[in-house]
Amino acid sequence: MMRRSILCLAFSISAIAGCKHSSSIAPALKATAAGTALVESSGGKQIGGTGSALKDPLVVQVNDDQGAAVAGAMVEFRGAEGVHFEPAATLTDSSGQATTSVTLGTIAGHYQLSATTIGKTQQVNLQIVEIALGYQQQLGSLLEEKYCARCHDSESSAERVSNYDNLEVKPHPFAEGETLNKMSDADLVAMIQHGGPALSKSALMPPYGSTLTASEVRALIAYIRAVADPQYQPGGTVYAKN
Amino acid sequence: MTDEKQNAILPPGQELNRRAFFTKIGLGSLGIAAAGTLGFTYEFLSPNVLYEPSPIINAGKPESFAVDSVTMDVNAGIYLVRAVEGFFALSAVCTHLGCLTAWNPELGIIKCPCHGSQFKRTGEKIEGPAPKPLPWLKTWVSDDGDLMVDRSTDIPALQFLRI
Amino acid sequence: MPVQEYGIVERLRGSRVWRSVFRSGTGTSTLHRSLAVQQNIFLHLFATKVRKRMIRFNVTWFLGTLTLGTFFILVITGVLLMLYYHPSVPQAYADMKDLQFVVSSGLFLRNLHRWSAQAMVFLVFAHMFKVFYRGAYRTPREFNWVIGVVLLIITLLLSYTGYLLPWDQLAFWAITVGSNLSSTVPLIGNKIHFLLLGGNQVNANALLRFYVLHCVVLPLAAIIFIAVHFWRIRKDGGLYVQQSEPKMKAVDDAALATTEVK
Amino acid sequence: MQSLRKSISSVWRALFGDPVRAFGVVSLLLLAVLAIAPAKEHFSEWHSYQNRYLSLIRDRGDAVSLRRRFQPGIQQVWLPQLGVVDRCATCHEGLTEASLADVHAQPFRQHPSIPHKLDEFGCVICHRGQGAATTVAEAHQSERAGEEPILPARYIESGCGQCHQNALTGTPHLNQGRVMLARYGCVRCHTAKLPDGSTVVATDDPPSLMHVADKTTRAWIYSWLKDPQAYASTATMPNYKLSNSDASDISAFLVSSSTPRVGDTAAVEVKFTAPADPAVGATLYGESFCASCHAVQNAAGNIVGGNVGPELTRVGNKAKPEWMRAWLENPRSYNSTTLMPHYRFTPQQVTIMAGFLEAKLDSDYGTNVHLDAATPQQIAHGKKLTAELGCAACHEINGVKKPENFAPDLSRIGSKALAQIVFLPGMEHSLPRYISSKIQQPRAFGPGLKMPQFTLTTAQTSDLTNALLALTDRSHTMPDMLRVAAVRDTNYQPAGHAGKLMADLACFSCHRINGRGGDMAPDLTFEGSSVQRQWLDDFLKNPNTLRPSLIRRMPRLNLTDGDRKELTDYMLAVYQSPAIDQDSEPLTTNTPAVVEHGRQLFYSRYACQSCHIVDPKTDKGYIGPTLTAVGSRLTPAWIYAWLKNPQALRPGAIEPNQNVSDEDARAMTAFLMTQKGASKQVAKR
Amino acid sequence: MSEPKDFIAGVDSDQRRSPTRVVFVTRRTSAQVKVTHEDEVQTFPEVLFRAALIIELLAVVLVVFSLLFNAPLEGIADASHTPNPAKAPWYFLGLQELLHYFPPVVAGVLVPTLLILALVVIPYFDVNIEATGLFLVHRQKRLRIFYVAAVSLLLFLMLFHVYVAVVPTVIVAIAIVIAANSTLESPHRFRRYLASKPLAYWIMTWFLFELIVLTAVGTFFRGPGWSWVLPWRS
Repeated sequence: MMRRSILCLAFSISAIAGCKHSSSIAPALKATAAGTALVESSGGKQIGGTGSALKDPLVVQVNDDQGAAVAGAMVEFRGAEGVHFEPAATLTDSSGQATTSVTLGTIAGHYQLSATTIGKTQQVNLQIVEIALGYQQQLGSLLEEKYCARCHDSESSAERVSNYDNLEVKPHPFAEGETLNKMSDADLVAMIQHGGPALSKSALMPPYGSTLTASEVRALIAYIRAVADPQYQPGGTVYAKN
Repeated sequence: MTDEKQNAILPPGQELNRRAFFTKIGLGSLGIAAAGTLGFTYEFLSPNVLYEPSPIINAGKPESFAVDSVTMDVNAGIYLVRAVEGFFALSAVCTHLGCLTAWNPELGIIKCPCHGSQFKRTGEKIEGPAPKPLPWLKTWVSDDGDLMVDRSTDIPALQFLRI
Repeated sequence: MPVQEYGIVERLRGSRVWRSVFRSGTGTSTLHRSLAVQQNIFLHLFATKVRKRMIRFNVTWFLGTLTLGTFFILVITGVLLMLYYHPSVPQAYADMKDLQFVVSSGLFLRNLHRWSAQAMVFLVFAHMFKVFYRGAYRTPREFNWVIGVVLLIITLLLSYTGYLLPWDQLAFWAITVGSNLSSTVPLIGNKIHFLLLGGNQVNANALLRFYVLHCVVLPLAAIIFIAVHFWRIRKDGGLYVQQSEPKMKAVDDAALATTEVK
Repeated sequence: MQSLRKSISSVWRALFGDPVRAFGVVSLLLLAVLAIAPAKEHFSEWHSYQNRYLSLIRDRGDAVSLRRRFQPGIQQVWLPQLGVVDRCATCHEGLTEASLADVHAQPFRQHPSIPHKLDEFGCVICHRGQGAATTVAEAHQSERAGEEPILPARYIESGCGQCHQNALTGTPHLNQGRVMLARYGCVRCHTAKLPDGSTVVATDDPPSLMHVADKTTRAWIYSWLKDPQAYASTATMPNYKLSNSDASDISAFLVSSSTPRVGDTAAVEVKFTAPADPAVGATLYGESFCASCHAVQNAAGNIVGGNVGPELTRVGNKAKPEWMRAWLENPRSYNSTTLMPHYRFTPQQVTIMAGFLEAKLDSDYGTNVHLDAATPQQIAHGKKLTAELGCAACHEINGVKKPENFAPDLSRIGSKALAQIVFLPGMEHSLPRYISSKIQQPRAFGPGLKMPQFTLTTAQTSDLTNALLALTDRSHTMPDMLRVAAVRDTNYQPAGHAGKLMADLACFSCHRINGRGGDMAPDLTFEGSSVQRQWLDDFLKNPNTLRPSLIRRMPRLNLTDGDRKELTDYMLAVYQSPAIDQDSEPLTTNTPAVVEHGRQLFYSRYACQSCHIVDPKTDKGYIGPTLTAVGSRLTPAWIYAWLKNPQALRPGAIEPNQNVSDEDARAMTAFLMTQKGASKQVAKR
Repeated sequence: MSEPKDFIAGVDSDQRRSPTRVVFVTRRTSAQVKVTHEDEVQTFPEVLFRAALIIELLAVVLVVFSLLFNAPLEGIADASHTPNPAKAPWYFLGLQELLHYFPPVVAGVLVPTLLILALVVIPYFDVNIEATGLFLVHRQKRLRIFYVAAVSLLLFLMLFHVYVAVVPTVIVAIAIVIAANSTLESPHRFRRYLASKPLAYWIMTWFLFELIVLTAVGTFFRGPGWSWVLPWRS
């Protein structure tokens, strides 16, 4: 009984506290140098499923005053709510870069991660954002990749060439929060299901109402909302003006 | 009375009052405990969860029922009737003593095998000891387009579900 | 107010119906009190009077009474638990979970049953040793001692059969290990094992058999033997009272003798 | 001692000296403790969660509707067919409340939208844990025999995989994991039975080693055995962490056991010498679209190309020139089941290609390998090792039998009881952790273990773990009606000479026909209804690009006219869709007005130019196939049917179904049929 | 209580400790019996009241215990996986401990059967009905028998490596030796006490000690594979 209630207590505390990792620094790890600036090298703004490891590692670089890379500086990574780093603390390599692989927490949404290095004079922080997608949003992301990205994503990849440049009326990238956040869910549904003309927009946007199911459309919208930058705030929706 | 004195364990004199008091406390709290235990037992005996099929039945697609047909779901104990006016669901449990009635397609009536009650397919009693007509059950169409019946909710008769 | 209540109670007790049920009533006279014991089917197992020395705590430590108390608790909680128990695989285990998680006070009753069972086994042993060290097993109480041994075995069997009922790992393997012992009995061991489990391994049959043993056969046996045990206490001259000084036998014997000659 | 006895007896006297007082005291005490039991019930964990939920919703805007839908007491989902009792919603009260999606305080957040109804499916089928429990510790973290703790969120797709044996759009990790399970050779050593009684079939194509000495040298085998990924980073062969002498012995055995196959190399010998210009080889490599299947590491270090065939970055280090020639000449002479098509290269092309490939050398690779001539003891030891390590589970090897039940059965690995697992010290006691650790560091679990080291990323390991976790007892024992069966490849075999040709050309490596084959290229099941004879013939002769946005393309197979005719005839005759009647609609004879109407519709109403090109001067869309010559390519009936409903003809087509009216479809068909394509040149980007 | 000089009760030694309805009176006196009343109380309410009280007290203790400690419940029975260690209920752990040393037919059948038989025959087999101290008569002879018995028992236990059973045996043996070297006139109360104990007492005490030690060992000190563990180190 006693033990059980302690267990419950411990669990609820850990659940509430969200596993604040006591940054398990190997005792052998010791900084041999210190920089003054911390810049993101790659791996930020990634999108992954909740609780899954991000595809690319997070790489940050420690620089000195002159902007030259500093090797052997200690970088610690932190993140709220169940984010896991492997390793959570590391030394920069010869090119001044510290690399860690990130596993996102189990709640969908934006994750603020921070990298910290002890600078020469003070602690230097760097904020990085990653986005975790829930089930519905992941489904939306798959649909986006299949049906939408060829026009709405201006970047070409090895697997998919972008059609963006060829369109007379430029589609809005899904991350374009300034525009898309202003559109209500109902507008987006109308747009996806009935094509551009439904909102007096370009007919180049075809209707997907007979191709996608209603739940797929909802999933797409959930994805659009998840990746919006600036972040989408539900509730205060303003109907888009032409 | 004489025994009191004889009883060496009990000290004599004014202790008697205090003893009566303690006796009352003892018997009183035992009484309360007994009453509480009864309540306790009542709580214990009423299950908090039931292992019974859900009262809500998914009867499948409305299209699968022919117009002007009566379909009996034996497991659920209901009739699904598609009349010209629309759908309705009827409890198949006789209002007399709870026997499961049967649809007689030749005569177009519902008959109870136990005591001979007969009902129209709208649930109205034709004859027999049944005190009430068969109740109409709440029906609706789910998001997935399935016909749903809630066996636990009666509705007034002649409320057809139009699809 | 209390006076009035008292009056009601008194009137009730004086009523014909009450008196038809409780013949004697509980007056404060010796006669009434004797009748109260004599005329009650359960209490008539006891003598109407006992020696005063006997009821001192040190004499028995009330171990027998306590054992009976655990038995009462076990019967009550056991009957209640039976209402939520299906002796089938794997439902039995699911029922344990239900008792633990969804039945109001189910966990409490199960705890009470389980711990009372353990307490009963312990108390039976303690009672036995106490009786032995007091020398209370000697003539003319030999047979009551034997009944006590039978009750010890019944208690152990009750506890053991009950052990399987939750159908958890603890139960399953304890019973597997325990029942395999019986098959080591020369010649008839395998037959005993087979009959006990209703098969060659601990499975649904075994669970049902243990359930019947635990809930019907053994409790009935226990009740009968407990009744005999109590009856014999009276018939063997009441509780045995040890002399504080072994050398003062004559005095005591005389006293006892005269007490009993009636 | 004495004082203790005294104090005990004084306490005793105080309580029991007067039995009546004792009676009062004890009865009160009994009442008190008996009252605690129901009180304890009232302060149970789930009660407090429900109270917290009520106070959480009290201040919200939609408090009234939330309060109305709130159900007090224990909430239970009972699935008798699966033997599941699920009471999670007792504490997780807000699971179906959309407005609680942003609530971070668990257990009150809304469950993400999924295709299943929560009150029909419950939680534990996907999330595991103990549904019967109503306390957090028991429900989430029980580890008793047969009980499992909650699955970490990243393995949740394994729950879908218990019923859904087919690939779902919403489960990319599970799908990927299942592909890997078949592709990385897991099921060559392990058995993984599926609920429908079939077993997971390996889809990798480990080469036969019966004639390996023809193909490569002992030194290369040695280097490969030591570290396959050093040769090709995409190699799926795992690392067996062999010692130098073991690798040497195995390589010696493999070479010595190899029988010659490429005996007629002399016949392949031709007079042509490879042209000095490597660009010629590169062009041929490009035109043959080798990159659709084979990858090469480019200067930037990126792997470019398909993963059907082996990576060719260092193929010059591996393949002997004469073997390479013979292989290019006809791969089936060495390996009759290879996925590689039999290109009809001319001898000169073979020389150019072989020269080009043999030049793909890494001069640093294997330089420090110095192997002494093998002794018979070494060869014998190599043979023993080969048998012990289970090499023959994947590769055909002369003199070594394919082992049976070489590794533990994985059919129900997803339900392995924690009590049966031996965890490493310090390891988290959970099944996913055990499985993923086993995949990542199999040798850490014991010195004698044979499982090799695979080179998998964390994400890949996680996907594979997902696929394995889906192989549960429940998936095997649930009623069939609850299962969604997998779509399995049929064993369709085209008949006749055309069938032989199609096998030789390995069409099924990329195309799917009648439920069999790869998914890299279009499904050809109804190709006969779709295309015109002349176009098909031309296409086989010189496969030009239909979809500019695609990287992978149809290779030119250098077919003879006869072979082409054979194939064309066969496809037009056999691969017909019953839904398309070429004669029903007189679609070919149309007035110019109708054509013009079709053009209008095409450009304005349906805005097809956003994805398709009809007039290369004005149109730019290149998501769909170029339509400049569509009138010579497709049949009008097909175009019409396609416009009406693309997904009906090709499930999963990305062109949206625009609900085109019959009239509009007819007009656009008429318009499209006028696009005969003056030039066959395709607009290139 | 009362003066014993008035009569001599010729009660059979068998019945000395038990109340009897027969009084034997010597010829030297008249057949007059002076009745000495011992204090008696009514069963109702005195005994029943106390019984009710003590049962109530027991209920209180058990209820509190049940509120504080939950009954154990492991995972569902799984015939394919034996937990390690698989333990019987605690009251059988002494037997299970014995099973560790002796073949099943000995520890599982012979020992319990003999135990039950021994318990049953105790009242009938009590040769020393006087219940006088074991060594108060024939001291030398009995001591010799005791030594032989003790040494052979210890050897037997050692032979089967039942060292846990040796400890209580030795303790009881020491107590018996002390008893043998004490008389009812010994200065120490404890020695007087030991000296007065009959054979049955010693056998039962040995049994009790063994029971406690074996059960405790089986319950607390046995871990996976029935190997030694320390309960506080888990």
